[in-house]
Amino acid sequence: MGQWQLEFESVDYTYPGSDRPALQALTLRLPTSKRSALIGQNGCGKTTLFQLANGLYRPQRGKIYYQGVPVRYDGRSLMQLRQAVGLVFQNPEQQVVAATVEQDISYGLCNLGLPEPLIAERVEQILIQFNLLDLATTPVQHLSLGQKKRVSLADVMVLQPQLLLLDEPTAYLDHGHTRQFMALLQSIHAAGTTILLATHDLDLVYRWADWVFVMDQGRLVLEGTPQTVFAQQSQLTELRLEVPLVAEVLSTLKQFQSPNPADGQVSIQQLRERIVNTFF
Amino acid sequence: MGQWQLEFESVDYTYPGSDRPALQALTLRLPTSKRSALIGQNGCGKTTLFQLANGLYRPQRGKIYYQGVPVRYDGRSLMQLRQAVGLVFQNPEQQVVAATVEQDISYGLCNLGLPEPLIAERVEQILIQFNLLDLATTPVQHLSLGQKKRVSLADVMVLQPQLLLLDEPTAYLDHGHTRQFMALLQSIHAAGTTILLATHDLDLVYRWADWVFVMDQGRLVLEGTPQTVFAQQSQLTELRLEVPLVAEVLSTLKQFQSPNPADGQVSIQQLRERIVNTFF
Amino acid sequence: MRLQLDTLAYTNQLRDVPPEHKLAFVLTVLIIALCAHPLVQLVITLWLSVWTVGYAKIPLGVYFRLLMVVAMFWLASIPALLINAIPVQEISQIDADSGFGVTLGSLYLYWSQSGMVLSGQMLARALATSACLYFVMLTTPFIALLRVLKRIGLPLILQELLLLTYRFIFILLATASEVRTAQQSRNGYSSWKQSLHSLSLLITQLLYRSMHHYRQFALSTAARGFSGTFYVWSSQHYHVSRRYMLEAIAGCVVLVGLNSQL
Amino acid sequence: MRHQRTIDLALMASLSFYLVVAPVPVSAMHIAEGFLPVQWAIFWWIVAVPFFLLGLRSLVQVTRQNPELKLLLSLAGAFTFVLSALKLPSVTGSCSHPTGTGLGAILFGPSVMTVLGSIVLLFQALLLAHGGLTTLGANLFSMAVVGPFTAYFIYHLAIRSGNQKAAIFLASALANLLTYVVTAAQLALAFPSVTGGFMASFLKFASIFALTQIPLALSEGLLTVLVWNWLQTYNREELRTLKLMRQGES
Repeated sequence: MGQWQLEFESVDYTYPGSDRPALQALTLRLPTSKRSALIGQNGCGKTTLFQLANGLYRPQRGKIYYQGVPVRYDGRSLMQLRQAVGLVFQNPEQQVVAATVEQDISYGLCNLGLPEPLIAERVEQILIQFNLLDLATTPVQHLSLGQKKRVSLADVMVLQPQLLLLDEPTAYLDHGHTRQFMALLQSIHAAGTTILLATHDLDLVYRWADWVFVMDQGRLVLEGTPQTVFAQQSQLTELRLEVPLVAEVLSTLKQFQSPNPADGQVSIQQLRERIVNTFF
Repeated sequence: MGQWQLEFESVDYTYPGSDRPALQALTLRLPTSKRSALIGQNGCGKTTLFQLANGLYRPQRGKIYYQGVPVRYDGRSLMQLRQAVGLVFQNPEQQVVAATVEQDISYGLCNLGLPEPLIAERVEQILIQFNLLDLATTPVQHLSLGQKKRVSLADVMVLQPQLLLLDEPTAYLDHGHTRQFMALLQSIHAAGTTILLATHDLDLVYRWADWVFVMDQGRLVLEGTPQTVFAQQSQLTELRLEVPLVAEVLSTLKQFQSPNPADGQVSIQQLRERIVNTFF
Repeated sequence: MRLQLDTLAYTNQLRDVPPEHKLAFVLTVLIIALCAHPLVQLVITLWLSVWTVGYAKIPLGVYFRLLMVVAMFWLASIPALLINAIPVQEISQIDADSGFGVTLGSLYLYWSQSGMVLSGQMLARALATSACLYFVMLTTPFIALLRVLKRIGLPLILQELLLLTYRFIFILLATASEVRTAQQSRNGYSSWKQSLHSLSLLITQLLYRSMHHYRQFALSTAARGFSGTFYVWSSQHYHVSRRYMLEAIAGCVVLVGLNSQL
Repeated sequence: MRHQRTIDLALMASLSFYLVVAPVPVSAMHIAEGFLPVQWAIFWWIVAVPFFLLGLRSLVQVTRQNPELKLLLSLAGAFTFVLSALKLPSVTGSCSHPTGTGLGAILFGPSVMTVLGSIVLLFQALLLAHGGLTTLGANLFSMAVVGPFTAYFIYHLAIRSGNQKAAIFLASALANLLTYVVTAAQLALAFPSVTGGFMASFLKFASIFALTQIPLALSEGLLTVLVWNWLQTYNREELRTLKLMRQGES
């Protein structure tokens, strides 16, 4: 396995009928087997990047490589690409297409033309893994949002992708469900899947990701470990992104653990004020 | 003006065809002119509470008082109630339905049967206040999410409500837009409007709210100032709500600022660990 | 968004009985009902009500409300069957048919005896066949019905359209009810003119959303390797009930026997 | 004699009362399950099926070229279902449901609408208990064949006058009206009067429905014009996409 799961090389993409490019000379390398996060303002090009990575659109300029090999757009190659690169959409209502949970999970397998016993086996496995067995024959309209999000992840994981792309998986979820969802992601990553997650929740990014990409207006403007990225305070502010509170607290704490306790006393006071005032 | 803007007195509500009550003997008093926040898991009854407060449903048992007067459900009284209690929905897609921004903002005024010059005047005022003047004649489907959220707030504020109810206003918004939206809310509150905001963002609640309500399974289980509510760590964990990071940091900092610096050194280390490990 | 009848179909006590059995049973009863004497039709109504309310545990209130729909339609149409008008000079022709009547100018309006018999027959048949329909729709989820239809050779394109339409109905119903609620919260349906205006906005929004969903679903199904047909797999966990089969067969035999006696 | 007169008066009074307040069913235009004798139920199935198959053939052609359109067609079907489940305010204050056949025929084309209309009728029977299965053939003919084709032809006839609003209004109002006329005719054919036969019976059924249907037809006409205005002004792109569905129409 190479170092890069997925590479974009100066990729341009403009939606038909739009005058503003969604991606502009985007160059981005996604490290294999890592947990990467993608952040940026609404409209920075995250969703477009995902859809290009899955072969739903074709770059108008530039190249995309999957595991070092250029992506090809004939039917067979696309089928393979889409099986290898799983894409979980932001809104599960727009992804769950069949009428019951097990039907929806089987959809991707049926498209691959697998024999029925194999489909049955893999659907059941994933139902168990995702704790969805009791809901197998439940009509989709009876599921809660948290359950629908779990189904939309199972939909994709049943295809055993090597790379998993997730668009805002935790929006609208409460803490309990977010935690449950992240635990599921953790086990998926532990089993060897590369993950790229787009989100606005910077605290989550800081605590979860191995590598962070920051996009703005269709370009990659910053990348690195969470520690290095979130240290670029001025650049982040310019991009209307905040330094996550947790990063700020930790960095201030570090200053505090200096040999001179008097400095610490001051910075604690500053930290308090900063925390209380950061919002307005 | 009385002390309570809105009172629920042992209100029950079960959706037709459902076997689980959405609200159960809910008693809740909303303080006038304050910024209150409502938190709880998905499905705890927040949305139902909002819709009852606006007169969209009728309680099956119990009473609702608005400014001390029991809510009545004839056409005229409802009209007044809905003008006084503005409701901003979670998803602006379901609220912003007219063809252009100005048409959508004028919708509520037209329904009140106001004369046209007055409508024009109030729409223009609100367009200026919400920095939407340039978008006045833009078709709503061309707006970004952040813009739609602003329009959905303008839709309601143009009716000059005394009480503003907001359901998850910052979900899916990036930090820049969240900040902008909260600044707008701040000016609305400063002008004398009572606000009740439901959200999963506990950091935001901690920093913004004067008063916090915690709901679970259709009941009010906890209320108080953010400081007192978020001090109930064990109860919150039971409800699958987390203590916001900021609250935890501040309370640890307080311990730290004790006369004995050695204690502090220990708790800082603990805090670091707590912060780093809190996620998994 | 849920529909109560759909929810019952998926939660009732007979959901585990194989849908093929239920359909075969109901079709047999339906054919008997269409051809039988009104008394037999009344027996059928009662018997199937026992199945629906007693065995499947459909709430009596819901079942009664459905039967009321039948009664309403019947009420709406009986005046046309019961009341006849003829020129006064032809009264003698309808002597036997006329219950009582009034003369209005040159017309004679009267209460028709044969119409009464006819409407009685109509009600008996309508109740019996409706009881059959309600039994199927209240005890069998649509997805199970679709699988039976698939097995008896429903064209593929219809299978696909029915499956997708079923799913999308609930998405769009939820949208419509959300938009309507939001409109109501701004006093949207307070007068006739406002209602029509609000409804036109709602429908436009619904169409716009349908198209938006189309684009999104086209992408999300392609991302999962859409191959040209919407084909899905589902498991089947039914168990055959001897007791129900026996009652069904015995009951049908009794009905046919009863009908030949009348 | 005096006694007879009292009965007559009472009868007249109750009849007028019935006509004014009669709770005409919400789904007045669907013939409910079991209301047609078996031979008529079969007859209407035989009449409706060829139209259905023709519509289906054009759908198969369109979707063979572009399989994704199955999603669009299903969404259009779901849209029509939801449309027909909305409460339509009538000028008289009573409420009923729009048929949606006029708007559907203009947006999706009449033969596509025949198939979609049939699917909608099936779901209305199964999910809402509106209409029935044995009477599905008859309802299919009135709602999914006569309604859409009337709307389509009236629209194309009236559009020549150059007034599109009038064309839309006429098409949807008349499609609604004609649907109920056909329903009345179907009932009259099944239940002709002892005296006066089909015509007498038809007039009776038609006048019962006319009470609620004429105001509703007017409301539906107005509503469709309003919707069309919004679509024309702000949703041109959506209208273009919808044209994809109609490639199979000749």
